[in-house]
Amino acid sequence: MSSTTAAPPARRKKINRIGLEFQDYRGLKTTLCAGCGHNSISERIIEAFFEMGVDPSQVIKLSGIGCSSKSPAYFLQLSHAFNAVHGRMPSVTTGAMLANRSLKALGVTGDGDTVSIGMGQFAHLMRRNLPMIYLIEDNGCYGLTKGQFSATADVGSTLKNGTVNELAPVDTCALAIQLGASFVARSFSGDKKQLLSIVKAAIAHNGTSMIDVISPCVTFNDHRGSTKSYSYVREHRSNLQTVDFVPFFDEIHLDGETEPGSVREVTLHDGSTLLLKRIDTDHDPSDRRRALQLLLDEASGEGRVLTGVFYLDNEKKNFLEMLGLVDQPLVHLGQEQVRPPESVLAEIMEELS
Amino acid sequence: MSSTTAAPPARRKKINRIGLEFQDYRGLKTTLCAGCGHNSISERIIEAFFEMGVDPSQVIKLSGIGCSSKSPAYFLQLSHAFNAVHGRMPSVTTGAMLANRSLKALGVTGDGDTVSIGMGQFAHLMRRNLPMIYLIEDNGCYGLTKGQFSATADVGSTLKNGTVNELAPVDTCALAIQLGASFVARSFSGDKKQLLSIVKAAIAHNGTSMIDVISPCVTFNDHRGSTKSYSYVREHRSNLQTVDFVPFFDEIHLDGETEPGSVREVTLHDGSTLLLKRIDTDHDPSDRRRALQLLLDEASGEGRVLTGVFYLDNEKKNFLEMLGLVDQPLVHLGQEQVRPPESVLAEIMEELS
Amino acid sequence: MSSVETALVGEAAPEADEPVVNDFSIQVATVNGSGSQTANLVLLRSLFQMGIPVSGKNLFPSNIAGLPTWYTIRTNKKGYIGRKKEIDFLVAMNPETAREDTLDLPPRAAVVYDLPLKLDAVRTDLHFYQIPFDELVKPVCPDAKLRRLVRNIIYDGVLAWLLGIELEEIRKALFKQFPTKPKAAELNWAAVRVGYEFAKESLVKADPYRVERMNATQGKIIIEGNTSAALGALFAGVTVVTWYPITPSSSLAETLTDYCHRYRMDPETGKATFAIVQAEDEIASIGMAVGAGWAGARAMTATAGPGISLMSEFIGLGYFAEIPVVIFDVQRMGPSTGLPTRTSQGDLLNCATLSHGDTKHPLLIPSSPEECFQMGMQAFDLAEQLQTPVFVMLDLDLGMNYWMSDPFEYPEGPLKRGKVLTAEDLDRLRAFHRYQDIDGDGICHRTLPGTEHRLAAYFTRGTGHNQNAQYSERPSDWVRNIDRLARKFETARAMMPRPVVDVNEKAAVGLIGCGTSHYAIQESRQQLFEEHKLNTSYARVKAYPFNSEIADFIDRHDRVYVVDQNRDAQLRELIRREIPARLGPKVLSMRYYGGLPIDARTVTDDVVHQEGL
Amino acid sequence: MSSVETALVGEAAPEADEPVVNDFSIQVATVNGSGSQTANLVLLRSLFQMGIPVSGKNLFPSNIAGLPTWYTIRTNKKGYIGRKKEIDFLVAMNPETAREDTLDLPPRAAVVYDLPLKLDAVRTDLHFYQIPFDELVKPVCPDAKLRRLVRNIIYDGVLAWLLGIELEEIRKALFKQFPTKPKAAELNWAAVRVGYEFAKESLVKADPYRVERMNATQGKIIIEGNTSAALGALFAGVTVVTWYPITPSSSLAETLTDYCHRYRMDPETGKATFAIVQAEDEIASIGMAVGAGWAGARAMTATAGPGISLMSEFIGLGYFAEIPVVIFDVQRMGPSTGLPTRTSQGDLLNCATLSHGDTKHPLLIPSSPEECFQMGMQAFDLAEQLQTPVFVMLDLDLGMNYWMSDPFEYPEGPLKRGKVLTAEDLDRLRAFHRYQDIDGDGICHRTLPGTEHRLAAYFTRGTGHNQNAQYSERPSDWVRNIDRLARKFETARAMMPRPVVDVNEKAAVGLIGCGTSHYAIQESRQQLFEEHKLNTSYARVKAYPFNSEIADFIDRHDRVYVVDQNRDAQLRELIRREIPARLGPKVLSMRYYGGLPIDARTVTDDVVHQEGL
Ligand SMILES: Cc1ncc(C[n+]2csc(CCOP(=O)(O)OP(=O)(O)O)c2C)c(N)n1
Ligand SMILES: Cc1ncc(C[n+]2csc(CCOP(=O)(O)OP(=O)(O)O)c2C)c(N)n1
Ligand code: SF4
Ligand code: SF4
Ligand SMILES: [Mg+2]
Ligand SMILES: [Mg+2]
Repeated sequence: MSSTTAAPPARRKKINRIGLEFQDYRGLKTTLCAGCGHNSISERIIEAFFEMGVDPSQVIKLSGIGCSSKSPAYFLQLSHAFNAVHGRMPSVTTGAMLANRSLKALGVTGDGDTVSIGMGQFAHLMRRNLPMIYLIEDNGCYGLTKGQFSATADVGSTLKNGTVNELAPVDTCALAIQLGASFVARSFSGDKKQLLSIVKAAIAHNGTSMIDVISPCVTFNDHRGSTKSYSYVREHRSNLQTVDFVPFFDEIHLDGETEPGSVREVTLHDGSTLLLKRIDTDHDPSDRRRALQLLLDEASGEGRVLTGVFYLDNEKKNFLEMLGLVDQPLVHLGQEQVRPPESVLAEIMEELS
Repeated sequence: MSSTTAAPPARRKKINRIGLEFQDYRGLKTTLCAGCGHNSISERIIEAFFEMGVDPSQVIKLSGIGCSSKSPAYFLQLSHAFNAVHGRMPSVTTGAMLANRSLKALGVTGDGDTVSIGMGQFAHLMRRNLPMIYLIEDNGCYGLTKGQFSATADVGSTLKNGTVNELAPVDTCALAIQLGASFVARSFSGDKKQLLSIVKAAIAHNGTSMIDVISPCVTFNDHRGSTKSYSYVREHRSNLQTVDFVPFFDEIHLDGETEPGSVREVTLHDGSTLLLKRIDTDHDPSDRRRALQLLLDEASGEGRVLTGVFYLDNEKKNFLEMLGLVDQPLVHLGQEQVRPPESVLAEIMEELS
Repeated sequence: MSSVETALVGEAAPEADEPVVNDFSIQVATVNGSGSQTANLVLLRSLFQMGIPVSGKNLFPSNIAGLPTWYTIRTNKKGYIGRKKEIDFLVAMNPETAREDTLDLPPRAAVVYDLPLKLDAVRTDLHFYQIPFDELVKPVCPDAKLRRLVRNIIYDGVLAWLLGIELEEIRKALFKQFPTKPKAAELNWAAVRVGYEFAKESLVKADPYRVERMNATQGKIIIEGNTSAALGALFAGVTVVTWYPITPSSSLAETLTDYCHRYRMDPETGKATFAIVQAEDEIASIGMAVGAGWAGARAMTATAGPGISLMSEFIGLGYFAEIPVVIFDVQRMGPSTGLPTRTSQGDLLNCATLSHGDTKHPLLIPSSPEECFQMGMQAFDLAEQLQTPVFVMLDLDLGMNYWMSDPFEYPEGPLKRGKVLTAEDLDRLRAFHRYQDIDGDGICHRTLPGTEHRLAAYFTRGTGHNQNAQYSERPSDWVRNIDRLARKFETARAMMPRPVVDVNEKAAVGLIGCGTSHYAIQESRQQLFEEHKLNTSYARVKAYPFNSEIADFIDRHDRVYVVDQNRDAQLRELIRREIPARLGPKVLSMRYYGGLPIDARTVTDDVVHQEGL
Repeated sequence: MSSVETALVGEAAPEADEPVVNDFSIQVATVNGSGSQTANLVLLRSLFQMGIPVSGKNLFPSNIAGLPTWYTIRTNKKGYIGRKKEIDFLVAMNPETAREDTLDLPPRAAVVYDLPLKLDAVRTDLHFYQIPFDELVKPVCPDAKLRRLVRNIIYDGVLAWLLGIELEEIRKALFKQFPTKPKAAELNWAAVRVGYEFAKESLVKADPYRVERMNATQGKIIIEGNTSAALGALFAGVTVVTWYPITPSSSLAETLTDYCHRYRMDPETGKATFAIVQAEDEIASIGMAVGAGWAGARAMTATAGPGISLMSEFIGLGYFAEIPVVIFDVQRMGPSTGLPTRTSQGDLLNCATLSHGDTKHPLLIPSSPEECFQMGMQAFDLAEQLQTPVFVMLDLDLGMNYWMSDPFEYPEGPLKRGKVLTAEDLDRLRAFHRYQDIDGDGICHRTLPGTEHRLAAYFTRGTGHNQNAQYSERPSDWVRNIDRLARKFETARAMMPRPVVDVNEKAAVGLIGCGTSHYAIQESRQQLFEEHKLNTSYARVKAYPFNSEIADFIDRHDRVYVVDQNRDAQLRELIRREIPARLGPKVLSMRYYGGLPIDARTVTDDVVHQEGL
C-alpha cells in the first residue's frame, strides 16, 4: 500500500502522542479528480486524527455512495471501513456503534447521499444524537453520476448545460439543529485552518457532530453560474467566528492582540477547548434559537455562505447513553453474559406449562 | 353503499352550491375504534368539502398505511382514492398531480406514516410545495400496530405498559415551514370549529397545505402519562389565534364585539378569506422567521400544545407551476399532442446517420 | 351458498347422535377488542390441562376494534392439531356474522348463541342453546362499563357444562391469565360460574360433543411461534435487535424485548447487555442490523413481506460484503399489503434470491414452536459461520397462534462465532487477506473493527473487490469472488438442517411440505390411507438450500406432491431448481392460498383429484 | 500470465503478413476525462462512413477522471459486431496500463504508442509504431492548457495513414462531432493532419491490417441503446417521467429530457406537454410513476439494479393494484453496487418476480437499438393494456455503447390505451365494477380520477379487495382476485413479442439467448460450424413470459444451451419454470459474467467443451 501513498518526506519522522507516524493516518492514493474539494477534506481528516493522537484501530470510517463516499479509502488506512449503500450510512453506523460503543465513528457522505435519498436516515440520526462525526462533502450536485443537481443546490444555480435550479436548497445545518444534533458547523474545503479546528472539535465531542463542508466539484459544478464553485464560495463566504482548537493535552495561549471578551472558550467533552473569536456579532453556540435564526436569515439573504460553529450542546445525552447499555462493548461480552443459564429456561418453561 | 352510511335525517335535504347533498360527501361506515380522533377529522373533511362545494369527482384522496390512512374510505365516496404503501403517499400524490393538474389532492397520513418511514418523502414534498392538502392525523403512536411510539411522541410520554419515551419529538410544522410548505397549521381533532376553518382554508390555498392534527388514539394512547390523550391536549392546548373562514362566495361579517386591529384578514388564492383573531400576541402568518420562533419556544416550553395557523405564503410558486406544464392536464392531451410527427423522427434519424 | 340451501330445506330435528369424545372443533364468533381473547385462551388452556390435544387459531381482522373475529379451537385425541375445516360447535356472539356463521355449519352441529340473535329461526337441523348473556352478566358485574369485557367469559361456563370441561381447570386457567389481577380474575370466575349454573338449570344437552380427561399433554407447554423464536434469539445470545413494527412479526420483537429486560440486565450494574432499537423503518432496521453484524454483534431484525421488499438492497449488500445478520420473516398474505392478518408461505421465492444480481440466501423453515426456538438459535450460528444473511421463515399461523409443545431443551456447547481473527491470530499469521479462501469452503476470515493490530483493518464494500478487499474492476477478480460465494452456498447446503423423511415402502406417491403445512399433510396422509387406501411417503423440508435427500426422496417415488401455501408453487419452484432435471416431471404441486391455515381435507381432496381416485 | 512468457521468449521480427482487410479490432487505451472520447467516436464514424460494419465498446471505470479507460473498435466485413476477444491493433496512450496492455496482445499485433512509453522494449513479436505526441501537438495547439484535449486526436491521423482510412471521412466525422464549435473542430482537424503527415513521413507500414471502402452501412444510423429507448418513449407519447440518476441508465432519462425539450413543447404556449422530475430517490421515482399511471398518464422511470431493489415494494403494489407503469432497467453488474460500469443480465430473475408474495411481471428484452425503440414504445401499450408494471431490460453494453442500426420506422396506428371507461361509457353501462373480469382475459376496466360521473370513483389499494374494490378479507374474494391476476399473466403471454427462431434442420443442438448475447451467439454459430462442423439452431427470446415456441424449439433438439450473462443461469431458470418438466433435462447452460460484453469465442469454447468436441 505504502507504494501508492505519497507522504512528504519532511513529515515522515513526525510522531504523535500515541507514537504513530503521520504516514499511518494516510490512505490510498485518491482516484478523485485533481482539485476536487473532497481531497482537501481528506487531508484535514488525516491531520486532525494524527494531531489528536486518535488510535486508528479504534476508528471506523463509514460512507454511502458517491465521490465523497469513496474518500474514506484515501485516509486512515489502519481503520476498518464500510462503504455501504446509497443514503444509508446512518443506519449502518448506528448498528456498528450499538455493537461496539468504544469505537470512534467517522461518517463521510455527500449532499446527494444525505439530503436526497438519505434524508430519512439523516433526520433520525440527528434526532438520536448518536456519538459520531457526520461529515457532508457538499458540492450541490451528484458528482459520481455526472453532475445533476442535488437538494442543496441553490435557487438560480445552473448546471453546465445551463439548466437552472428552481427548488430552494435544504439547509443541512438548520435541519440538524432542529432535529437534535448536539454539534453543528459548516466549513469550506478551501479553508484549511477552520476546517481542521472543526474536525478536531468533532473528534473531541460526545454526540452527533454534523459538519457540512462546502466542497466544490471541479468537474461538474465549478463553472460560473454555480453557487458551489471555488470562486463563488470564496467571494460570498462570511465567517461567523474565527475558530481555534486547543486539544486537552496542550496549553491554551491566546495571542496578544485578542482584546478581552472577544473570545469564547468552550470546553469540550474530552477536555479540549474550542476558541471562538468574534468577528462581527457575538454568537453563543449554546443558543439553539439564535443559531437557527442566523441560518434562516442567511437563507433569505443574498447568497451569503455563512461558515463557522453554529451550535454546541455538551450536556445532551447521546443515543447509547439513553439505551442504558453496559459500559463494556456488547461485542466483547462473553457467552456467560449473553446466554442466560439453564435455570432461566426452566423458569420460562414452567410459566408456559 | 348508502346502506352502510348513516346520515342524520336532518341533513338529508341540505344542498350545497354545486347542488350536491351532504350525503354525497360521506363515505363508508368507519371501522376505526369508537372515539378515535381520526373519525372526528373525517367528519370535518366531509363538512369542509360539502360547504365549500368542491366537486368530489375532481378530488383524489390518497394515504399511506395506518388507521389514519384507512380513513379516506370513510369520507368523499364519490372521489377516487389511493391507499398506497407505508410512508409513500407523497410520491404517489406527486405523480397523480403531474398527470392531472386539475385535480384537488387530499392526502391523509399518520405520524408514523409521515415522520418515521415517510420522513424522506415528506421533506421533499414540502420542498416542492406540490398543490395538495397534506393532513397528518397525529396520535404520537402507531395505532394499527398496537400503539408503539412514533417520532412525534413527546419526551416523558409513556406507553400503556409504562415504557417512557426519551427521544425528542419531531415538530412536523416547524419542519414543513423550514422545508418550504406554503400553508402550515396545527389543530386538534376535538376542536370542530378551528379544524373546519383550517381545512377549508387548505382547500382554498394553492400550494402544499400541511396540517398537523392532534388526534388521540383512544385505544393505545389515551391513558394518563400520554401527552397525546384527549385530557392532556385539552388541558395543555393554547391557541395562537381564533381561526375563522369565509368562503369566496360568502360575505364577511365581523361580529360586533371584535375591536378593530384585533383581526387579520388574509385573502386566500381562491378569494376566500381567513380571519385570524388575536388571542395573546399578534402573529403575522407571513412571517416565516417568527413562525419558526414560536414553534421552537413551544418545543422548549412545558408541554404546551400550540395550535392555529402558523404560516401562509400566497405567492409561492407551486411545483407544477415551476415545471411549466401546459394548462391542460397531461392525461387529456391527444395523441397528436404527445406523439411527434413523422418529420421529427426523420430529422432525428438524419442527425444520427 | 350451498349451506343456504341446506337451511331452506326444512329437516327433522336431529336424533340424539353417538357421543363424539375429544374430537371436534369449536368456533367462537365475536368482535375484536371485546375481551373475548381471555375467554378463548381460558377455554384452550383448560382443555389442555385436561390432557387433551388441542389447538387454537385466531382469525382476526386487520383493524383494532369492532370487526368480526373468529377463534377456533380443535380437540383431537389422535393429536391432529391442524385447522379443521368443518365447525362442530359454534358460539355465536357477533350479530354481524351470526346468521352467516350458522348457515355455514354442517348439519347436526351445535350452536350456543346470544338470546337476541334468535338463531334457532335460521335452521332446523342444528342443536341450539340460547343464552341470555346480558341478563346473566348484570348480577355478576354491577359496574355497567365493565360488563362488555366480562360478558364473553360466560360462554366458558356454558361450554364447561355442555362439553364436560372441569370447572376447576377453568378456574386454574383463568387465574393463570390474571397473575397480577386477582380482582379481575374473581370477577371473571363469577361470570364463568353463572354461565355454568344457567346451563345446568336451563339447557338440555342434545349434541354429541364431549370431552374426557386424557394424558396427552403431560409436561407440555403452550406457546406461540413468535415467542419461541424470541426465546431462540435470547438463548443464542443476541446482542443487537433492530426492528420496525409490522403484523405479524411485531410480537416477536416485543416479546424478546420483555425477556431481555427480565434476563439480560447486568446483575452488578443493572445495565443492558443488549441493544433493542425500534428503527424509523425497515431499511433502517436492516441497515442497523447489518452494521452491528459487521462490527461483531449477534444482530437480528424481524419483519414481514413488505419489510422484506424494502430490505432487498441491504440484503444484497450483506450477501456480497459477507455480513452475518439474521432476518425473521413472519409471512403474511401478499402481494403488497395484502391480508396482514392472514397466513401464507408467499415469501419463500423472494427471500431465497432477494436483491438484484446473482444472490442466494439460506432459509430456515420451522414447523413448530420447538423448531422456532432451535432454528432461532441456529440462525445466528449459521449467519456468523457463513458470514451472510440468514432468514428464518415463520408464518402468521405458527407465529401468532398458540401451539402445544414439548418444553425446549437448553442448548449445549458454545456459540459458533465463525472465522474471526483476533490480534493474537494476526501476530501469528503475519498477514491478513479478507477474501482469500484459505480453507476451500468459500468462507474467508474476517476481523472485527476495534481489533488492536496494524493488519486488522480492511475495507468493506458493495463494489467489486479483490482478495485484499481493495476496489477492483478486473473481470478475473470479479469472477473469482462470486464463484467463491457460490462455493460458500454449497458449504451452507451441508450445514442446513436435514429434512424429516418418512418413507412408506408401499408408497408410489410422496408428499413434500414445509412449515405449518406439516399438520395438514400429516392428517391428510391418514385420510388418504383410510378413505382411499393410498399409501404416501412424506418429506418435510426444514431449510433451503436442500441437500440430496430431497432428490433421493423424489427419485424413489412415481409422483411427488409439493404442498405450498402460496399461488405460484414457490417451494416446488425452489425444489425444481435444485434437483436433477430428469426428476422434474415427477414433481407435482398442491397449493392453497386462501389465507387461513391449510387444512387436511383440502390437501386430501386435491391429491385425490389429481390422483384420479 | 502466459502473455508475459510470450514476451520473454525472444522472437524474430514478424514477416510481412498477408493483408487483413476490414476484419480486425482496435483498442485505444487512455485515461478517462482526457477527451479521448471524441477521437474514438471520430474513428468509429469514419469507418462507418466508409461503409464498413463497425462497432465500438467503451470500457470505462466507475469514476470521473484519471483512471484507465479502453475503447475497442471492431470492423468486420461479415457484419459481426459483437466484442472480439483478441486485440489486433493497440493504441497505447496510458502509461499506467501500456506495458500490461502490450503483454496481453497476441503475436503479430500492431502497437501505436506514445514515445516516452518505450513499448518496443517490451516484446519483439509485435509491430510497433512510435509517435512523439507531445512534440506533434505543440505547433498545432499553442495554448498549453488545451493540448491535453487535442493531443489524443492525433492518433486518428496516424491510424488514417496506417489503416487507409480516408481523411475526408475523418474530417466529416470530426465536424459532425462539433456542430456548434467550428474553431474546436478546426483545431482538432489540424491535429489529425499532423498525425497523418507524421505517419506518412516517418512510419513504415509493417502490419497486415487495412480498411477498404464497402457498401454495408448505406442508410444506417449510429446510436446508443439508451437513446433509442428514449426515442421509443418519446414516440410512445410518454407524459410523466420520474427518475433518479444511476449508471448506466441516467443517459436514457437525460436524452429523453433533451428530446422532450426539443419536440414536446406546445407550439402556441411554449409550455411542456410532459413532466420530467428528478426524484429524491428510486422509491420516490417509482412512487411518482405509479401515481401518474394510476391517474392515466403514460408514466415511466429508468434505473439499474440497486434501484430495482428499492422499487420492489412499489412494484408489488403496482402488480396487485393493477397500475400501468414502465420501468427501464439498464442492467449493470451486481449484486449490490457491484461494478456500475460493467454489463450483465443479472436482474432477469429478480424483475420477473419482483416483490414479496406471489407476483409476476412482463419483461421486454431488446437486442438492438431498433428493438430498444420498438419495445420502448410497446412497453407503454402493454402496461396500459395489461394494467400492470412492464419492464424493459436493457444492459450497459446495449444502452451505453454505439451501435449501427437501420433507421427507426415511424409507428403506425393509435396508442393502445387499454380498457378505460369514460363518463359516457358509464352512462351506457349504468354500473362499474373495477375488478370484474367481464371479458374473461383477466383484465378489468378502470376509470381515471377526474372522470365526471357518480359511478366513476373507486378505491385503489394494496390490501385484499372484492370486485367492487372494497376492502375484503374473505378467502373467496382473495383467491378469485389473485387467480384472475394469474389469468391476466396468461393473456400477457399471448401479447408478448415472439422469439426469433432460426431452425437448422440438420441441428441436434440449439442455442437460446436474449439481449446483447445475440451478437456473440450469431458469430459463435459460424465458428461452431466452420471449426467443428457443428450445426446449431438458434432462438432469441424477446420477452418474458415466453410462448409455446420456446418449448417447441427445445423439443425439436437434443440439447439446448441457454446463454446467460450472469452467474446463476437466470434466463435458463425462467425458461425451465415455464416449459413442460419433461423438457428440463435438455436445457443446458452457458454462462459468462466477467462484466465485459460476451464474445463469440467464449461461447464457442464453452459449447465445444460441453459437447466434448
Ligand atoms: C440506490 C442507488 N441509487 C443511485 C445510485 C447512483 N449514484 C451513485 S453516487 C450518486 C450521487 C452521489 O452524489 P453525492 O452524494 O452528492 O456525492 P458526490 O459524488 O457529489 O460527492 C448516485 C445517485 C446508487 N449508487 N445507488
Ligand atoms: C413497509 C411497512 N412497514 C410496516 C407496516 C406496518 N404498519 C402498518 S400501520 C403502521 C404505523 C401506522 O402509524 P401511523 O401512521 O401513526 O397511523 P395510526 O395507525 O397511528 O393512525 C405500521 C408500522 C406496513 N404496513 N408496511
Ligand atoms: S466528479 Fe466532482 S465530486 Fe467527483 S471527484 Fe470529480 S470533482 Fe470530485
Ligand atoms: S387503534 Fe387508535 S388510532 Fe387506530 S382506530 Fe383505534 S383509536 Fe384510532
Ligand atoms: Mg455531491
Ligand atoms: Mg399514529
